[in-house]
Amino acid sequence: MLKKWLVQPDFIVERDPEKCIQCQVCVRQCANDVHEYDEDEECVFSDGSNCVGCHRCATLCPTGAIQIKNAPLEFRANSSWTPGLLRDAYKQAESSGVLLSGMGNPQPYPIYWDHMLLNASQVTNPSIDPLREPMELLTYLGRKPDSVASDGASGSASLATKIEPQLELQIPVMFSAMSYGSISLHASIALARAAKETGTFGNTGEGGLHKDIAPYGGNMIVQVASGRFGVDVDYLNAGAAVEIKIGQGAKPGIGGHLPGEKVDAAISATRMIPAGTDALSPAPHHDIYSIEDLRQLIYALKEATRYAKPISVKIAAVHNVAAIASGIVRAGADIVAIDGYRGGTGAAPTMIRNNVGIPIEFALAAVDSRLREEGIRNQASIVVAGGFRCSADVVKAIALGADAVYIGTAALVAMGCHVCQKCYTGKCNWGIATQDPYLTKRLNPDVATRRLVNLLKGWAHEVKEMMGGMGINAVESLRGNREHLRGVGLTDRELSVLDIKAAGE
Amino acid sequence: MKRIIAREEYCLGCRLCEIHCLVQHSKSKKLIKVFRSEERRAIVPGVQVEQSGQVSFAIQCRHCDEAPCIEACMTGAMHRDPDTGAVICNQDKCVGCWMCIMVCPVGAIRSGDERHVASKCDLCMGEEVPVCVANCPNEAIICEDDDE
Amino acid sequence: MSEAGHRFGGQTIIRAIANMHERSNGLGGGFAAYGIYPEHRDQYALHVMFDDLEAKHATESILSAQCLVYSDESIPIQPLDVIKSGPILHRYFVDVKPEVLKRSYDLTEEDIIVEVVMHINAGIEGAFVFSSGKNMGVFKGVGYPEDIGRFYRLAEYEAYTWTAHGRFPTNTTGWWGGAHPFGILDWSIVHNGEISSYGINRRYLANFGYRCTLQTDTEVVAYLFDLLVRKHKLSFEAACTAMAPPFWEQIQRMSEERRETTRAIRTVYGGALLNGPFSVLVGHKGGMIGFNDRIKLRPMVAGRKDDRLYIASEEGAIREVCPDVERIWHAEGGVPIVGELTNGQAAG
Amino acid sequence: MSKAPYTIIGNSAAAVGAVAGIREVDPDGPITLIAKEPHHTYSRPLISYLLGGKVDESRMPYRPPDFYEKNNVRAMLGVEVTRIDADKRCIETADGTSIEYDRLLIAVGGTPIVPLDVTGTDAEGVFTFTTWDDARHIQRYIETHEVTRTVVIGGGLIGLKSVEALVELGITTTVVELADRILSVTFDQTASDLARRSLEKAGVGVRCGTTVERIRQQGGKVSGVVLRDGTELACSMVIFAVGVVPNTRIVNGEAIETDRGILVDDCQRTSVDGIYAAGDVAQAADMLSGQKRPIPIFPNAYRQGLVAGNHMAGGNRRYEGGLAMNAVDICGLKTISVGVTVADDDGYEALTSLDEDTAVYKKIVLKGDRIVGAIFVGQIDRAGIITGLIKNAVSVSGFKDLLLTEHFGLISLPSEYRKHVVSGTGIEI
Repeated sequence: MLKKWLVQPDFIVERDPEKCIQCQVCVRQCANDVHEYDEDEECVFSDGSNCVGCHRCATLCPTGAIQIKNAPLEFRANSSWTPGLLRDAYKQAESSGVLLSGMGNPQPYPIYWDHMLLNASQVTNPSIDPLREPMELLTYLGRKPDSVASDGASGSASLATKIEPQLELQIPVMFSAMSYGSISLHASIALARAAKETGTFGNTGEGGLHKDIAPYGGNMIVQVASGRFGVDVDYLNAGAAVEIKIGQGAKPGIGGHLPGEKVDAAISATRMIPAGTDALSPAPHHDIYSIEDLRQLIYALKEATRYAKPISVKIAAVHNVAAIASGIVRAGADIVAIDGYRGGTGAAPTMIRNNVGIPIEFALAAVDSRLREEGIRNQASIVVAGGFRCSADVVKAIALGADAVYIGTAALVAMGCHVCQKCYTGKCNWGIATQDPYLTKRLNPDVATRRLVNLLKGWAHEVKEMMGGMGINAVESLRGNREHLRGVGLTDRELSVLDIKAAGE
Repeated sequence: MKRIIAREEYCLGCRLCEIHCLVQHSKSKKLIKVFRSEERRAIVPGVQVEQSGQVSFAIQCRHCDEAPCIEACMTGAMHRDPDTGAVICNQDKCVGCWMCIMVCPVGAIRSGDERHVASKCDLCMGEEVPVCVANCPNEAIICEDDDE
Repeated sequence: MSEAGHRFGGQTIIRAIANMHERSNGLGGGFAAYGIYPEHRDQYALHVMFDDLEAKHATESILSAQCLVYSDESIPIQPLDVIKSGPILHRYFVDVKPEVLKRSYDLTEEDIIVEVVMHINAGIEGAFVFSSGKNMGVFKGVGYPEDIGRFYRLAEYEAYTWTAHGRFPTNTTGWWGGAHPFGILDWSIVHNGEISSYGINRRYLANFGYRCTLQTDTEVVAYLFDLLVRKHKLSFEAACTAMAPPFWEQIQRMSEERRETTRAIRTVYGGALLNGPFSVLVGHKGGMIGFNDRIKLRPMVAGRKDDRLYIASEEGAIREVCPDVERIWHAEGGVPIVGELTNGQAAG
Repeated sequence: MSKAPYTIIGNSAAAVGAVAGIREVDPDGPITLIAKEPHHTYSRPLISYLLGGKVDESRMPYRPPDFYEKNNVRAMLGVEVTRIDADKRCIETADGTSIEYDRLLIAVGGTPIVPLDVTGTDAEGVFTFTTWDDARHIQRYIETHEVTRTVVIGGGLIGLKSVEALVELGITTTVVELADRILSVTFDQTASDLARRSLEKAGVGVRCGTTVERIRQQGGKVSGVVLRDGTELACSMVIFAVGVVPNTRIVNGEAIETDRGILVDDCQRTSVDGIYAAGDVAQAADMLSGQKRPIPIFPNAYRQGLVAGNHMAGGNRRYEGGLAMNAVDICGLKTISVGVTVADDDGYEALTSLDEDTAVYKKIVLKGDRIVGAIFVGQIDRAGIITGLIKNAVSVSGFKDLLLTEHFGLISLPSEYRKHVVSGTGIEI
């Protein structure tokens, strides 16, 4: 039997000898030992077989001498046995293990955002210039009553009606749950700071609340997941809201696993687990085997936080999502967070990531419509996650019925992530998905914070421009306003699930 | 005056600062050209990255308020620029006696092999910010102006 | 309107609206008049338009099932050659059957009337109830408003509140039912402009069982008033705050109590916010309210003389019928102009 | 008869340092500076480069031409001070004028030694080598007498720098050193062997462990020397470079306490009120031993001058003590030596590394966990870090074994010391 490793490299590294000055920046930056300096030859050599395509070397190369290319080695064309499947089979034949991947589902399923187009005003009502007129993105997340009792006389509603605690967002975009542990402390700090600076919220994920992030608690949603890592009453009260994580779009029905070698002193302290032990989040919450158990947990958390903080419940977008969401709202959740199958992760079994769940567009449309049919849409806010790439996606999601969106990958990309999907190796060359001190220091929180803030500000400007174009100057008039969406290239069935008209209608 | 501050907690050890410093102090200031030419050997970067294991940082002249190199310089080549307050070595005056190297506690002054004169950071006079600061990909070298 | 409740003939409003002829294109005109059926003041006056007798029969069977029909007649008209052949126009004076009321626990008499109207409008092909209030009536059709006024012989009616509208349709083609005012119970809505939040307003109302069948903004505004004022018991001011709220930064600058209440209204009624340019004239048995979108993208002028309150798109329309008007002012964005019967009802 | 609050005798490193020191405290109080030499302040160490033709006279000035007026200094150049009258607080010059002073700094430097037991030193072509004029005279003599062979007596710093200059001029030179090795004061055997090799490679003859007994003359001019061991070396010029002694002559017979030099405290004050001394003439404390001894090197001179001037004007600088150190380039061989370079008694420990082929030699001398001295030959970059460790008496116990490694640097130092340096605050020297 052939001993040789059957998997051929994904990439080749091309070095332009005309440009290379042998400065070895690439050598120093690659954690995968792709580049090597040969003292005798006084020359840098590259071996693409370890290259993950993260572009760290190419980005830092002062002369642009490096190009990373897909390995041209081609298999005989076969629509069934694609190169990816062949490689997976070879790998598995070597290792017998479960195939792992990072980030979100990369498969070529349709992206429905790209099949929805936005509206704009012409003649019959004026578009609004956000640079001249107020344009309001302020969003409140949380349970709202159906009506406010009015004392009639003064013409102002008396506060007989007590509005439950709300999260106030300056921009309807939040950072989705990314735990300290799955990403570096620098990355976590940058997210928290950026959230504070832009008036939105970050999310601890199941990583607990590190002492350096505690100061930003007012802009953090603290998560309670099946492992209960880092959870105590102080933790619950340190955040602005509490999120119960039931599922995650990248791996619905699957738990989490942070390998022991990543659990250093700081992480063990933050997660409240022994250093060096694997952090295993069970697939289910072992105190939630049905909806009424969820209700108990929701109210337990409300009690623990003196009813002062909204409780969110996050689920993966699965087939029956609308009914599940309705149950969650009726169980007392103030926010329902739905994570589509394109949502990212630090590590997931490839088969799960690529084959489980449904598109967030459908999940959102179904949930919003369902809650409205049941007349309980006011009782909870809908936050959607999973593959939001740009401000237009955000506008479309809000028009479809979302109160706000979570971005994960987009935020990481803002910090430098090149979506190489190797998060699970812990060798992130960009210092994001790693705990290796040599790599983590590559992410300067000051720089990362600035980049995140810039991204959100840029998106906010674009959202305002698009709203202005529709003649809308307050985000609540966009929310659920499907009149401003038209479908292109969609079947009648898809249109009816999304409950939008086709372009031209 | 301008002060360059190294933040070792963010230094990548990529040494881009050294490369750009070298280019900045070359005649052509063209990166590839400089590295291809012999000129390269004649230039001693004013910034140098020190690395040991996972710790690294870029260090260049501190432009000390009380600069021992100026006191030790017998030719007057090493002087404080009256406008910027930077400690500058006038290489036309320097005869390479190495007194400055002997007394610099930072080890920021170096003796060129090609040219027999002391080389050190000149804060990239004329530039908005020193090139090592401008080109640090991680802001591990920052420039602070401490005149209040 | 006359806040004192003095009723006056339809000639005045016809002259006023004729003055603004240029604002409409002949594809829709209409009027609402309050206090015109004193002899039927306790019955709901349903004005219905039928495409054919079949629809009429279907409608009457529903009516007789749910209501006591005291009397019915075809609405008197004056045929004009400028008014092209329209639907059968008929009116019924009805009341909800006591047993029906008993059968449907929590529903009020008005809820049932609304249900009946919704049922007919949504359920019966070719039948449309365009007026359903007590002691008031909506009169509308395809044509210029002044012609519609003569067609319905409004000079012969006397009301303490008159509203009128000339249409220039953009969303739906001009048809009789689509003309303004839009009426539900004693609400009558006259509206100019286009509401860019229509999509969400419609879905918001759906949460509370309102089915918008006309695709018109006017319908949405009418239902919102019905929901906020009749069902949620909000004051007109509060209702207008919900529909055209101040900006958050203005709210920030308010006194604490006002800030909290305004924030509460805006937070809770986000789906009721009417975005985009509009001017709305709402008629109801107690008076009338005029208000603008919050950034005042549409014109609205008001004037007063003695007990009379005038609200129009153009000052000229007011001066036409009241040359010596005492006070003239422009409505502020989002701030309602409220006219109320001083003693709550028509005089005499 | 004029009166100046500040009076300085001398015009070299210490004097210039003093001007700077005074100006730190007193921006414009008039200063009188009196110097025997007629030149604008110049750099004495440069004379060897001048002689060797590496620099021309235009590069001699140590400070810009406007230095005196910018600092409101009245410079009396070419004026010799003959006497100091401490009681009257005035000084007398050769031409009889007397100048009152309020504060006086004596910075007259040292005088070259010419051993008395050598005969024939009166011959033409015998020189010492400490001043600009010395350099000029030697230059002229070489030109006029077509000198091709010289003997330099003294293998110390000045000696070797003059040798280097003569080599530059293509003159065959032999250096004669009484001690068993050249640079015996600052170098250990290994270092001076490397230096010797470098000299010999340049064609210089080196004779150690012996000295000149007699200078032969022909027609009153140097024709050769006879060494103690009898060997004769033909030459037409002899340079005495056996060292300098503090020039205390000026205070002889005064109340001012002297030892080998004028004794001063850590404010550079002499035993007499109002009179200060700095530079090669002074005998100040040694940083390491604490003992007072003359350390006639440039940086110390400037520093002492700075302290003296500052204190004369009412400042409160203190002299932290001198540290013997030298940087010298011997025919292209870079060398630096600091502090104690020979671990003679067992209280010391020496770390060394030597590469014969590349002539790279490093030596660190420790006392306990502190560095007290070092030698660098061939590779000198970053030697100052060691100097800093000596001056700041930093314990090296934590990183002792890194001291000699190739990549030794700040990074090898304790992080608090490193941060102190790197963070930009600079460090007190």
